[in-house]
Amino acid sequence: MTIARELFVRILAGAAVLWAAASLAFIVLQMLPSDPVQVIYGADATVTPEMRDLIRAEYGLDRPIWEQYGQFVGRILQGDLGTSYQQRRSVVSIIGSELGSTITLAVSATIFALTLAVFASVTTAGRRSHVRSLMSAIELLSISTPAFWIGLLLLTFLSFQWPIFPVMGDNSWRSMVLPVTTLGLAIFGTLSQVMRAEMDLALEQPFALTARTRGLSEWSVRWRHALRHALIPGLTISAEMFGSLLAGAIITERVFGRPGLGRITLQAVTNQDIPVVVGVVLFVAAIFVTTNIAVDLLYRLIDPRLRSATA
Amino acid sequence: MTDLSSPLSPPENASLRKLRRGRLRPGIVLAALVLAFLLVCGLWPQLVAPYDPYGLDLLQSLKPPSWSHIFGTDQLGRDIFSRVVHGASYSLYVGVGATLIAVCVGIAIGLTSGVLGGWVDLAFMRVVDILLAFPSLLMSMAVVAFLGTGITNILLAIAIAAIPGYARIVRSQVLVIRNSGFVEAARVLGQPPLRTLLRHILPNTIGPLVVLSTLGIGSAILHSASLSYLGLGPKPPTPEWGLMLSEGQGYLRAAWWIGVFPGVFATLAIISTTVLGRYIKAYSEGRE
Amino acid sequence: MKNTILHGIGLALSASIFAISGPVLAQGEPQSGGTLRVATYEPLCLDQNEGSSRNTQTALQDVYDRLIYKTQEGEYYPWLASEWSISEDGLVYTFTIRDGVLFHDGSTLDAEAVRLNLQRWVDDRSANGVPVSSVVAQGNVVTLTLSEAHGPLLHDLSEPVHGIVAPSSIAAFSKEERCAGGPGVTIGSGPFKVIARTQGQDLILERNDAYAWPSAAAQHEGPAYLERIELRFLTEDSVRVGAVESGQADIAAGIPAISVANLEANPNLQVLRTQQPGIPWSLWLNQSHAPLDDQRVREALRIGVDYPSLVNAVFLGTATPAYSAITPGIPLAYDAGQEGRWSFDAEAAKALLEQAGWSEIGADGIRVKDGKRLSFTDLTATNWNNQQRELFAQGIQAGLAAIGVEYKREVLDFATVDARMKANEYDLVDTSQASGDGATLLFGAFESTSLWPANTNWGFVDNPDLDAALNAAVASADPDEQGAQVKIAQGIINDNAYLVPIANPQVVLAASTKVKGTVFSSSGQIGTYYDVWLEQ
Amino acid sequence: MALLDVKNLSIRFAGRSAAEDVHAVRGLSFAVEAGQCVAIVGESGSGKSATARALVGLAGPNALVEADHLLLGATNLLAFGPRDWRAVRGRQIGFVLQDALVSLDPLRTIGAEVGETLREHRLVPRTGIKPRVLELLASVGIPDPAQRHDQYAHQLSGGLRQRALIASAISGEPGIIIADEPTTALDVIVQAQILRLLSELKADGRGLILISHDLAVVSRLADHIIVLRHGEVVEDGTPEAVFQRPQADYTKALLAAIPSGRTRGQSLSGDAPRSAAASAAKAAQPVLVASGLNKQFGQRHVVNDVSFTINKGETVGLVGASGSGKTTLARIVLGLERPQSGTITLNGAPWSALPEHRRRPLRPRVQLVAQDPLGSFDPRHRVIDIVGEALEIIDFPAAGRRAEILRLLASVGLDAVHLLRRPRELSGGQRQRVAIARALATRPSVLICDEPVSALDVSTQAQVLDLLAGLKRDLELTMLFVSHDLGVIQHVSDRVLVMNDGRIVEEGLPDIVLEQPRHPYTKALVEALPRLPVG
Repeated sequence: MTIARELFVRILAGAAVLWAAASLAFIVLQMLPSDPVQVIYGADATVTPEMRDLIRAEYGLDRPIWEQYGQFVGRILQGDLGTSYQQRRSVVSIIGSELGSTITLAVSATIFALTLAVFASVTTAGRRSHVRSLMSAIELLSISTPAFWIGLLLLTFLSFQWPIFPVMGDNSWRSMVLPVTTLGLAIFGTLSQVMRAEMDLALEQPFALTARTRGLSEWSVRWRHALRHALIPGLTISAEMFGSLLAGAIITERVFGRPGLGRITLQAVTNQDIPVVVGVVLFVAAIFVTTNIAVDLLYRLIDPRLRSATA
Repeated sequence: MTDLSSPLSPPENASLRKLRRGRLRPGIVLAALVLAFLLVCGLWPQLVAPYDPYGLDLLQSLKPPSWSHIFGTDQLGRDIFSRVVHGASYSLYVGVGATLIAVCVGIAIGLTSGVLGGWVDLAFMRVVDILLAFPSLLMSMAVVAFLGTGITNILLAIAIAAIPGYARIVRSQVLVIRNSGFVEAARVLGQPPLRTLLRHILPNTIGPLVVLSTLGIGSAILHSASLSYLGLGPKPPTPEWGLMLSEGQGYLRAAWWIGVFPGVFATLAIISTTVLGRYIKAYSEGRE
Repeated sequence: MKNTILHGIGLALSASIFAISGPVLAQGEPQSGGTLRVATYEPLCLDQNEGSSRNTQTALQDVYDRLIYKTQEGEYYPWLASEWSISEDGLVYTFTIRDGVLFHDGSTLDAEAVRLNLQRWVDDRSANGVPVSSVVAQGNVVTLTLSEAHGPLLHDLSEPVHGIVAPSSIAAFSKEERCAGGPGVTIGSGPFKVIARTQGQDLILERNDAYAWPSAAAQHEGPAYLERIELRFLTEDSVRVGAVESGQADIAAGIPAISVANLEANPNLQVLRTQQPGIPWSLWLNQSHAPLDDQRVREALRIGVDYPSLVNAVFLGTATPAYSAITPGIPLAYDAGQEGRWSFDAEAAKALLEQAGWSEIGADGIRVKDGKRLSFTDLTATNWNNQQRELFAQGIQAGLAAIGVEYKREVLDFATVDARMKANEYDLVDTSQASGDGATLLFGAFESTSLWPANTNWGFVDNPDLDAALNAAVASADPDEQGAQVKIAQGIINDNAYLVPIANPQVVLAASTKVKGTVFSSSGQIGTYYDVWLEQ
Repeated sequence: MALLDVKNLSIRFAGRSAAEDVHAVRGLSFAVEAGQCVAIVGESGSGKSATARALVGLAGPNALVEADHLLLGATNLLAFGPRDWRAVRGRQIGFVLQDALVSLDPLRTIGAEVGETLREHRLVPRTGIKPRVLELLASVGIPDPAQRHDQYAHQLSGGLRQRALIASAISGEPGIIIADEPTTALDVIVQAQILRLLSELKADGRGLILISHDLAVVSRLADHIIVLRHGEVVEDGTPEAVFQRPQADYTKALLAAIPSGRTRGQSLSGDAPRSAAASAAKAAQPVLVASGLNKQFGQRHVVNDVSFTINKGETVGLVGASGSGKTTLARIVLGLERPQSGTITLNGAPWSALPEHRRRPLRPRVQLVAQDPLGSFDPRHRVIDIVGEALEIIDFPAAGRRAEILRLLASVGLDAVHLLRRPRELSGGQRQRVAIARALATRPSVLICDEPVSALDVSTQAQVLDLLAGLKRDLELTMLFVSHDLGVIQHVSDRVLVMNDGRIVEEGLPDIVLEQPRHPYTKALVEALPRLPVG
């Protein structure tokens, strides 16, 4: 199979996943108990029956369910995710306006976690030292401590008690430090453990011994040989976790009071703003599918064995 | 084909592993003790808790930790220690319950898929792929949005979000076992497939999964705390850790003990299950 | 005491920075310049006529000017209307519009612009129930004619919701665009103009240097002192508190009770607080069905819980026990005579319940009558709730459980609350209502024609005496007469136990001590920033 | 002066206490001269690999290396720090490991791997690296070096990979090459080529240290042989001395344990006295008859028109290089793969043509002893369960099962103490014995042995081969014995099938086929086979 053909198949499969996800979301959200009309009309409003009918017609809520479903899928195909009941803006524009902040956060957190994990695994793989024990302890803590709890502690101490990193004010990198750390730590532990295990394995492989017998320094063996092996699972995990980072942003954004996709998601879930929930769900699923395809392609760059296997 | 192990510098490797295991030991004992304590708290909270977790005592409002209230009191004068102790049962309930459901359903799906193969496998794994496309927290939130908030709904939400992962693991394990030398050996002996399934495939699939699920309990507790924190869990005055932390968030500077102790307990519970789960995993793999 | 060495270094640093920036001016002399950073809630919509909420109004009060200004004490001052008059029968209001007022885009604010705004209010919002029959602009005079007398009209017009939006903006942009707002879209005539808005994050205002038409109540003339205002939207209480404590914000709104003591002890901070005018935080009792159709049960709820002790424990001095349907924040309408009309008496409450037939006690300790448990469902909306109320409700739950009553509070999104109310599936509602106008509030909450789905009479109250008092109050333009009628209404409400008032809330803000010249608005929110200045 | 002079080397791996210390090597002395080869031979655990690593300072962080002296030329290696060692590795001592698939970094190109020494030690300017690497690749006999330069290890054949690895080892022009099992993973023919390449290196004046488990391999190259056992030197001398006049019993046993045509009918392990029973004399009674078998995987014709017969009481050896199709053929015989055409009959009745549910009741008649006994046991089962399961399938009465299991275990040289052991708790030889016991439990008509001794040390291999020979004699076993090892095949077989590229290229009595091969492939195979210079 050529790469192009496989890519095509993957995209097709991804599209199927998204279609199924959309249908699932539609079904689930159809079964929700609250009255969309009141959600649409918002908090302090009094809705007369005439207004209600008008709104139902405007949002297509008066039509049979299959027609609604058809419309729903049709609109998604045109890149239209509907209109928020609450904000009365198009879901696409809401996601668009909130996306930047969350993506910046998630990407920074991924880079942060990946960098830290690379550092941790390169320095501690195959060795037993206090640094390794310390790293293991940090990993264990990062895996076992709820992200909001880490965030609260960081916020309380590093922003409020000792105002080192502001959480509001200028939109500089400094206000990003704590949220990125919080979100990044949530995946750092797993990432680091997997990468180090892989690196431990790579360092025990004969090729590492061969490299050493060529007079390579320990550092070169780690950076030039073992790290590439560790990066393969590292990338898989990062890709898998990128989606969960978008979800993790819900918590981080809430703790730090940041705007973003997570904030509107939580808001939409609590207010049952159905189009937004569906939009976010589809969007995140789409991100997941895309990152997976991207990582598959990236593998080929890193792992020549896969390259020629399908060539 | 011979002597494959020689270039792997076995002496270094083996001793390193031994050393690692040696270092883990006091940690494991500690983890087991913590879990045992939490188990007692979860099953018989009234044995441990000195006060009623819901009992108001407005005269004892906002007392810092002291001998009479070792974790202090909250604004309504409720004993934080007693609340934290009672909170263990919710975390255990969700952690064990959600994992149990997820593992059982995961086994059913993964086994059916792996054993039957063909279009059943294809259909099941497509569905699992779709479900895996959603981050588990988001999926749990969507489920909670549908079922409503509350501890049991959180349990279900976490279970549902965890099922696809387990199903995938079971399926791949089944495939590995099915292609293993000993299943082939059974086939060569003329063993009927159903007996092979029950005698070899099932036990060898479930074993590792049970081990893995101990780790799952920790992450289920973590998830339930997160959902509670987001306000999707049980309602106040339920002494659920995530909820207590969420309520205590505003007190972190004025009355730190209200939020800190539930947080510490949640972290302890998760760490302990993780440490113990890993140990059991290492142990079972070492003995295999 | 909690301040560490590090904190001290931070202060020393900032002090030195300020020392460089200029010679220290004499205390008390307002200084121009500086940026005010406010940690607050996000407004829904930047056109307050389209999407109104307290947050919206607070954020926009300095962007849009109003016809008249009402102080927290209840006095009216000229603003865009240099003078006004009310006809004898209270049906015709005439406003003379001030000359030389310019919108931010340079267009003129004239009588026609005011008429357009008022007409928009009548058309789009049905004038919020005010019986307006016509709005006419002639020369520099705007005339508003009513079909029947409506006393609270002046108050209404003084509210931020009646800020005048530039007709050019209304003509050029859709509802949605004006709601999203931003520079060039959000156009008023106020002392500050919008220069940036990031939804979910912030709203940046900049001084309008052309400003020369403050209200007569203002402390100075000409442009505002502050150069810039940054409103940062932080939803978590603790984050707002932390922001102002650590100097990341100059003012933080919505300070939770627990933080007040710490903030007050901080020498760099001041706590700004005021009584919130309006209806106290209360339980609305739905008497349309059993068991709250029985006054004895309603009274039992009122005395069965030690509300005052809970108020002290939970609100820690940021609220006082309430005994009336109006808070002391509206001095003219508050009936202080209601104070202490009842006191906590669990035994008496039990006795009342037993008289009402709830004598049997079930296995779970909850009273039972005819096989039904004595259980109440309390509804509240997410946006009505806060940390203290959440906690207080747990106290109510414990207190009521002690007299054999089950209490379940459900915090739901507004839409669900609304649906439940329409279906009449609730026993209690808990919330407070903020406004400087007691008559309109009580009319909405207790007048018999204000029943659902038309309005907010959640208790299904239908009492002719109460209706009479409320109608008289609303019709009167005389503040004293209005106040007297509202007091009568408060008495009737307590006589019949239509409401269980719990706490008179305070509005609490924290600010850096450098922030000077703050005022509160007539609705108890932080007022205009026009006179606010930063000590440098 | 010797290139490398080792005097009284000892290597110890520190345990948690002195009592737990592992002495990998004790009192090892030798010297390597230019153009000479020292061979260190031993079974697994003998300390030979630890020695090799210690000579380049890579024995590991918890290894204690001590010696009277350890001289590289005039330099004292014992005084070296990490930086000094790095200067030595690659430049003065080159290192070649077994199986280049894992010894070359799979993620880097051949060029990058071979050029690494040059780059690390800055031996040639950056721009000169590629031409030099191409030169090196050509010098080790890799055709089309320019193309290979940009390929990855997995894209090369085993022989080419090993050559590339050698190119990498000699790139720094070291005076000494240490080759640790350099041919172990290779087929006989490729092995011979690599040994020739190594001897060329020796001829160029380099000193060679060859580490191997295989005395025969070593015999071609070594000028000096050291036999290690449990870290102790048991034999030390010239090849002639070691092979002709071995001093130590261990060496003698080791030599005797090597199977070949000469050893047929004799005991390899020296445990049991052997009768020279000639089973071939009996009248041929066909048990398993294969005719016209074909199997294709995609384009590859893995089994191509194969026919053969196995007679009762006969051991048929199937020999071939890896990839020759012998394993697939064994699987077809076992009924695990279905041939695309052709049939197999068992005792005259159809076998391969049967549908699975009809074949299943007959399966106990055809049993397997696999190469990897560990993988063929359920890790959760104990020996009693493993053997018991086979008895259960043939409905052996439950009451007598335990006794029968004990009897079977006794017949393979195990006893009751092994009953409750799990596979992991057994040694390699014991596992293979259990596998044989299980296979025999159903009293099969044919036993398929698929590389049953390939994973074992020479002495264990000898024991298992002796066991099979004994069982064959006692039970009149009929066997298809699959192996890549000509010596083993020649030792066990009554008749030999030589397989190459899916076809049986030669068939006949072992002595005739393997001593006077007619087919070119067989000829090449036999020529390449390293032989002991024993009389």
